[in-house]
Amino acid sequence: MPFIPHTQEDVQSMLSTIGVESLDALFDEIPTTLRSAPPRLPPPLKEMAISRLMRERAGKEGGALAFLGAGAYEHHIPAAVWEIAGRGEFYSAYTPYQAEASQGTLQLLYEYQTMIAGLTGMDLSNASLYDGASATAEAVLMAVRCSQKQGGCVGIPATVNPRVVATIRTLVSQLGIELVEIESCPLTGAVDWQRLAGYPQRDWLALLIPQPNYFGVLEEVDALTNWGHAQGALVIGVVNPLSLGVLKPPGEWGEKGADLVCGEGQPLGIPLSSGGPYLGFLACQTQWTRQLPGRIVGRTEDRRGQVGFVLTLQAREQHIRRAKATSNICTNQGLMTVAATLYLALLGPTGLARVATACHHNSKQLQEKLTGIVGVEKGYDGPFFHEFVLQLARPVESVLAGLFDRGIIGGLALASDRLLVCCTETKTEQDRDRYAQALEDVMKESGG
Amino acid sequence: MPFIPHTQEDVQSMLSTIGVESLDALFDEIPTTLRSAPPRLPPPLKEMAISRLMRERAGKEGGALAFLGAGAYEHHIPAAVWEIAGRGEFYSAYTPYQAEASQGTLQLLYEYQTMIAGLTGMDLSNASLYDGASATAEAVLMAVRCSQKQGGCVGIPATVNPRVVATIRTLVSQLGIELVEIESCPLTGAVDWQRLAGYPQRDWLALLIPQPNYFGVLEEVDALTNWGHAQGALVIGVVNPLSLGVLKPPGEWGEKGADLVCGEGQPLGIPLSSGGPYLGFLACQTQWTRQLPGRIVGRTEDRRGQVGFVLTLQAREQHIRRAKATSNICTNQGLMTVAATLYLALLGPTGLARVATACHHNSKQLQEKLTGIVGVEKGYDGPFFHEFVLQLARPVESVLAGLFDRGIIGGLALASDRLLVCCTETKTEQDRDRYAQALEDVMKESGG
Amino acid sequence: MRGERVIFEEGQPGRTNHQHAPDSASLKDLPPTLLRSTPPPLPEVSELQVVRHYTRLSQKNFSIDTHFYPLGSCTMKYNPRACHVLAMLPGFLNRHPLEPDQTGQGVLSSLFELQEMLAEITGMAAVSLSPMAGAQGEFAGVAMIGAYHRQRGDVERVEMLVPDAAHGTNPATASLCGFRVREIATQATGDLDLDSLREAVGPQTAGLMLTNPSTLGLFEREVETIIDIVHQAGGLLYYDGANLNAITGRARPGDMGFDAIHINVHKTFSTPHGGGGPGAGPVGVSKRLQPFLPVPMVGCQRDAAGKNHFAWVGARERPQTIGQLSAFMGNIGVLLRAYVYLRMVGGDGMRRVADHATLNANYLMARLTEAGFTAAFANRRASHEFILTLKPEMDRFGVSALDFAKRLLDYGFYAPTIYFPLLVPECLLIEPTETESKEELDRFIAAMVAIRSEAMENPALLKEAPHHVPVPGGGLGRLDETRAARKPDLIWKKRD
Amino acid sequence: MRGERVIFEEGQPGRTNHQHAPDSASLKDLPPTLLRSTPPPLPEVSELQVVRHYTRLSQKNFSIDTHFYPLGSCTMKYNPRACHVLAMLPGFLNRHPLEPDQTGQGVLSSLFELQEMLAEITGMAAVSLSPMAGAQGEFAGVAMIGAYHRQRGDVERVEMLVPDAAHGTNPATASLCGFRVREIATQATGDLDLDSLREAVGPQTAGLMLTNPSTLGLFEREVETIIDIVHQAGGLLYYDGANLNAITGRARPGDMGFDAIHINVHKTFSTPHGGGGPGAGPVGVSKRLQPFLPVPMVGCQRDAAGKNHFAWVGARERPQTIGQLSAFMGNIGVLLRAYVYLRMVGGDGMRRVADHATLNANYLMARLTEAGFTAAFANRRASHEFILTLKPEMDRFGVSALDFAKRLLDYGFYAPTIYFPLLVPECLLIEPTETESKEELDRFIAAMVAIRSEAMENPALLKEAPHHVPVPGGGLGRLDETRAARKPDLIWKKRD
Ligand SMILES: Cc1ncc(COP(=O)(O)O)c(C=O)c1O
Ligand SMILES: Cc1ncc(COP(=O)(O)O)c(C=O)c1O
Repeated sequence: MPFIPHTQEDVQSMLSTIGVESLDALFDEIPTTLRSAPPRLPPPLKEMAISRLMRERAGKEGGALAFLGAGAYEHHIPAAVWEIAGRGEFYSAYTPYQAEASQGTLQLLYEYQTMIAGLTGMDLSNASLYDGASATAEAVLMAVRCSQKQGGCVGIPATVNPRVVATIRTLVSQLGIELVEIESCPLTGAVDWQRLAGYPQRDWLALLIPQPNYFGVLEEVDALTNWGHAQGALVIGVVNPLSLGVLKPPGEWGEKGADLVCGEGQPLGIPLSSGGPYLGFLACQTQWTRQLPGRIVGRTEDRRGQVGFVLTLQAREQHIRRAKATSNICTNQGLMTVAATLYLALLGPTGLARVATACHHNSKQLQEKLTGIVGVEKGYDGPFFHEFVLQLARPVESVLAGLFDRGIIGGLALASDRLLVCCTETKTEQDRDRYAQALEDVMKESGG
Repeated sequence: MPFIPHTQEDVQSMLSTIGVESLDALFDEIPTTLRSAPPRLPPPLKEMAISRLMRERAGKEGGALAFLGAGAYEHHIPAAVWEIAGRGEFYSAYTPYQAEASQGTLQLLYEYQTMIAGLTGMDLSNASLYDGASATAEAVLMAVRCSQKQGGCVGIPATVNPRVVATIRTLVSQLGIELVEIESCPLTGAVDWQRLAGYPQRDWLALLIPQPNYFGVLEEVDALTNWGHAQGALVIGVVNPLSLGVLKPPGEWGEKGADLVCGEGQPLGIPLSSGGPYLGFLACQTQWTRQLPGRIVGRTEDRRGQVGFVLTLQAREQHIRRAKATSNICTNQGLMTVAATLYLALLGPTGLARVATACHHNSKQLQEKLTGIVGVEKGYDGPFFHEFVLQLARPVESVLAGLFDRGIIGGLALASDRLLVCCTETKTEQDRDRYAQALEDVMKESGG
Repeated sequence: MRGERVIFEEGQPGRTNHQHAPDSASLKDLPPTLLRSTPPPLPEVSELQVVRHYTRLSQKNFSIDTHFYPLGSCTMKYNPRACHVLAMLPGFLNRHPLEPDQTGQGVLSSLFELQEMLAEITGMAAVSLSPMAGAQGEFAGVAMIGAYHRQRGDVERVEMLVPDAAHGTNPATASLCGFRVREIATQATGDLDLDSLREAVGPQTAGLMLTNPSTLGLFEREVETIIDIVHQAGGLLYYDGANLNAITGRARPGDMGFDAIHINVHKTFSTPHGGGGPGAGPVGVSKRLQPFLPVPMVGCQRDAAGKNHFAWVGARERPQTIGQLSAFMGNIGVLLRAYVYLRMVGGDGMRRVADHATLNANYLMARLTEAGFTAAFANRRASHEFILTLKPEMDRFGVSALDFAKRLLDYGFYAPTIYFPLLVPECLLIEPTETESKEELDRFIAAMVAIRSEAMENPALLKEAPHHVPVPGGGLGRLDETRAARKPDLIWKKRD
Repeated sequence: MRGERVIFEEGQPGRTNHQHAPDSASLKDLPPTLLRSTPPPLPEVSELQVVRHYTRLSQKNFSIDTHFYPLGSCTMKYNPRACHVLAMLPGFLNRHPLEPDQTGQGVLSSLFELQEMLAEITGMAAVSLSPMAGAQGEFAGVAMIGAYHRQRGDVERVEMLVPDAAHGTNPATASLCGFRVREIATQATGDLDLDSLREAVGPQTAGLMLTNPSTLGLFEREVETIIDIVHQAGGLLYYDGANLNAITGRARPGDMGFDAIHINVHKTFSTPHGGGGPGAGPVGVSKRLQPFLPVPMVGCQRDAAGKNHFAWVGARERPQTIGQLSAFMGNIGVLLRAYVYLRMVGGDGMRRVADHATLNANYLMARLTEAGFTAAFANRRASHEFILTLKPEMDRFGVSALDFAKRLLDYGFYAPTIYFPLLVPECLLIEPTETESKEELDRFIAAMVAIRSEAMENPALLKEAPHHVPVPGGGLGRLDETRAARKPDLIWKKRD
């Protein structure tokens, strides 16, 4: 039987040990009215047949040269990452409740926490949340708890990824937290901090600062952080961790640094996979430790003074604190932290900086090439990181369709005349030229 | 540096420990006339770039529905096989010289030996040779040693895979062993044992018996074995181990059973890979143990009576016996035995029998379908296993070309009018119909 | 044996895997105030050091692939390797979530079929796959219950009923959704206390979250009555599907009358737990909650030629949705594993799963009680798991459930869940799952019996356990959790 | 801790992984005399049991991925994971060897380039990739030398010269090729004894097989003279390339004047050793041996449009070939790994490999001699490996090289090669390779020093080693090899 080791003899002898006649009898406490037939599912397939089916389905996917970003990014993932992350001992273990028998996962998580804290410039990190968007929602909830205020609002710039904002809305709306949009400047594509002074006075609990923002544009994080702090708000940095190979860590933003930092860990060795599983991270400064949601691993010792690692500060969590927990999260994205940790260890400071620099370089080159085409203009002026907006003189949808016919997914349509384009280290000069050539052709063609 | 961990400081401090100035100085014993510049190779590629290149190259390969066998067979390989075989502890270990630190490999090899011995009906097996062909050559050499005769000849039926025969020729010819071809019957495609009586008297050292033979035909192994033994020859069974899920094990052939059994282990969980690495196996009866080439693992105990495994009977091998060793083999196909062992353990007796039966069934069905086409006849009459010969009324090369245009590799051309076709459990009814339809079309088209 | 160094201790300044000379690329054009002034403090190690370090670390885990793992409520069963390999095919891995649907028909068709299959198995009207774990499935379900009441203007329903035996995520979720949590007691029989329930329900009742079989490992015999009581009070019923492995193919929550359910695919559908995730928590609902399902979902349209076209369906098409729960579409890679599993197991196979999971649990319970252990509910049928209480052992030998658990590690078994559910003192919640063989169960029984003898003869052996956890570099003694919490040491710093 | 049961002990009659009802297929039409009467005696276990058993077994290995492995002559360096992953791409794995060349341009072009690159690195005129390991490469080389003489009618050349320090495969191969083996002595300096050589050569000399750097870890300083002597006597020169890692990018056997060479890609080119293989042993030759190279080889033709077409070239095109060495084309999957490795490392990188391999060896030798150990050739430069002789330790404390080796296992290091080469008493042949870090070497040195102190103070500790090999279920003591050979127990049988 698939995955069930029992022989007929086993079943018989076990039933007689239990003292029942049949397997049916094991379900005699289920009211007869509720008993059901086996579900009607497609006939079972052997591994050979399902393998063929899935290979066919996988074969159909993708294949186009995609210049898509908008929150999920294609990067080269060193082969060692998934060769190790796929090992059964990581893959098939549970959440490390029994510390002594789970030191592999626990020590790795401790190392992960250290890396994330180091990258973000924070004092500590939890051991993962579901994804970047839900982690940002958790950061908002956490900031509200930290602020210990009743009422008040959370500032969310219009430059935050709209998918993240939608997720925040779903997850915090049940608690009636007010989310206030902060406008961005149509020229730079960033928040204009100087205009913030003119904002109506409000009781700000927290301020989100995306870096880079949804349009790839770099925000003036120092000024924004100082402004947030001046309002008495907690500052939450929402960052792309890969960009932190070269960008200033949120812990050093402004005079006091961000208070919380969260974001999507997918760029760190996690495949695109049509949307998940990804990795949410959340780091903070020590004073907020006990408000942090999710697992946290700590270093400790055994009786003999040998170092070991355990899940700690569990009094924050649902299984202890129940209705008063910092979050309802239980299962998180453990295996994704394995991948991220391996990725960061393999790259190291130099490697990460080089990848980030190559992304920047390639996207800059691509932007220059594309904006040399008639009818293609820069969407914004500001400095950007590996993603930029184009303003097109032709309808975006038809341009994208024309590119698709040429094997290129040109980016994400933001509006009928605006396209968000991403270019990471994976795109060679040849790829960029191919895009430019195709766009030039399409712009001519779809012209009128 | 790629795969080299040394920092500049490391290098300096190590050089000064050694007491030299530079890396160059480490090579000062090489005569200056012999020193060379670094080789001129293509510029190094990053992992990202080589990954892309190899993916492109892999993407070009195969893709056609191939009905090829002739010594290498497509089977479904359960996912668990290579997930486990690829584990670093198996993959990156050496030959298990230090037994206590190599129990994983050693115990596995012991289990492998047990499985091969069980499948073939022999008393023991070695721990692998390079491939089926070279294993057969080793079996010939071994039989010659066992026979302890000077002169004499080895009988090789015309039904043995010609690639195997060519390999035997290369490997034993240096020693002047005479190989005598034994004819086959043009009707059955098998050796006609009754005609052997009429053979000129000869001093037979050994007789090879292929089962199934190169044409997929099943030989009358009992009669052949008895004939061989009557001539004083050692009988060497050359078998497809997968077929032994249902076919009589060589240990039970004739009255006394074969003396040695060898063959290609590729069908047991090893991918086709354009030709290798595969797995040669060689099993024998106890009396010949000390003539067996290659590694052998034995079970033993430590001081405290705990069971453990070691390489044993090493006095047969080149590192001890040097010029008088049973073979020059050193590195063998260790990791392939890991795959074969996993494959056999996953399938078990029932699974192996079912796969073999499915192969038989599918090939039978295909043969019936194809020989229903005008101009397509059976090549031979005898019973066969998962491979059969077709006699075509059109030139084989043009038929194959026509099939290829339709995405099908129809088999292997044996002669201008004969085609060897293989059909394993991987070919569904739909696949077989597709082949039949294509062949029908091609036969019509290429007709005259 | 010393433990494994942390990766930072393996590093050397200036060591890098980066293979070649830096490219000409630079950041010159970015404002320096936005850049890092010092490199990030990451390890500087070689590829071999990384591979060796993490391979060695991995060996320090117990896992399904290496050990029996009878962790109650967690359904630690075999994760078929085919599911992993097929979900990791490059075609699936490399597709960007925002690519047009036409490049994703393979993955979308699989997810669509998974939605349908899960609906059939649970008996619910529709399923959304987007929640990323059980707790998020709960969130979706409870948020939908809230949305339903709000939509009907039934705004007084601020209370969520939760049995005292419930998993912590249940009350935590209810809070997160803005509900007040009210606990319902459990009877000594293990069934819910209907009197408490009757007393608790009222116009303020938004719903009840029930786990069935419950976290006590018992099928709730009065489930129909419970559902009636709550429905009649105007509340809805949430089904915590963590224990679905006990009843697939035998009974369906939808048939029982539940309005919402989450499914832990990392339990019943055998996707790996990954040392803490990712899982996925699809949520199924009855008709009335259908409009509120979280997005995106997968839709299917048949064209004139009869060909199916699969597409993501979002808030635009489903205006009443509670919204999206993640930036993209949830844990698709995990869902693909569940899909492959389900296609291999099939409908009859899903019943076999429940049958043998239940058989294993009842067998273990029978043998262990025979051997002198005390089942918390000895007169009940175990579902796929059951509870032992070590209260007698505590009273007689002074050894706790924790001591037993730690000693089991020495014997090479992962420990059952301990101290959950909270109702039963010194409890072990034991879930063997259907993928373990009788021999393995017998070995576990033998270990339990041996430990019980040790408890009588030499309780210190248990109290100081573990002594020699059988992993490389093992021999770690019991770790001091109090110290960890008192002086948190949460990131590595250079020490001397 | 008991060891791991063998897989047969895990089985139960009737247990099967086979997932579904048997098909209607049958064997009815086959003659019953050709069929098995009883099922093959294979284990009857579940997929989980297989995965668990072999995962646990794997953990009982030391390997490069888990341990420092300074096994001399074996070049146990890091096997980059990218090589593995890329060689295992489904496109490569699923192609049948007899498919037309047009479906194999990806693999053929890679192999063609590999032939060219290996020729450039070794300085040989041409390379054939078909030998499946070093020993088979030797066979090919020596057989070509034989074919060369035969073709010239020089049939008296029946003797192959082999230094006494040579690896066992050298004399074994010479015998297999029908040559009489004549040993040549080594001087105390470690160089070959030229007088013995001069004495040995003559009209019966077919050739000399030389390893350079030799198995003593020394570059043969008189190599030019040696080559002259043999060539002048009409013999050819075979280069055993096992130690190529010591000189890549620094010197080339072809430039030295060798006629044939094999390359162990599982050493210098970092393909994994797989616990015993597969490797690959490409063979390179000078011009005069080129016609004899084993087939198949990969050829390249440029068409009118300048596009390359790659194709297998066999005996038909190369009538003087010594023939084929395997049924198909050798260990292609392994060769692809070598190709990927070479493309990542590049030409300068190949020099860096030799440089750092040599640096590590000389550093270890310097530190260990400083610490009181005796280098067999203290006044020579080590190549990528070097020899310690423990003769002094044997004499003073009664501990052998074997004892040292076994004790190193307790410290978590694989042991160096022991008792090879045969010339040096109580020898350890130590090869660290370039992929190990200075820290790791320092830890190894510390262990060696500690063991030496133990040898002085408590030699029994070494003689009974290992005591607690740090693997799960470790704690195995020294295994009795004599018993294993005396009463061979080579397959598992049910015992009671
Ligand atoms: C009964 C029960 N409910 C809910 C959950 C939460 O599921 P998840 O961990 O997937 O969020 C669990 C998981 O342990 C559980 O056992
Ligand atoms: C010096 C030397 N020559 C030849 C060989 C044989 O190579 P292989 O094991 O690949 O057959 C070896 C391998 O150990 C070796 O060290």
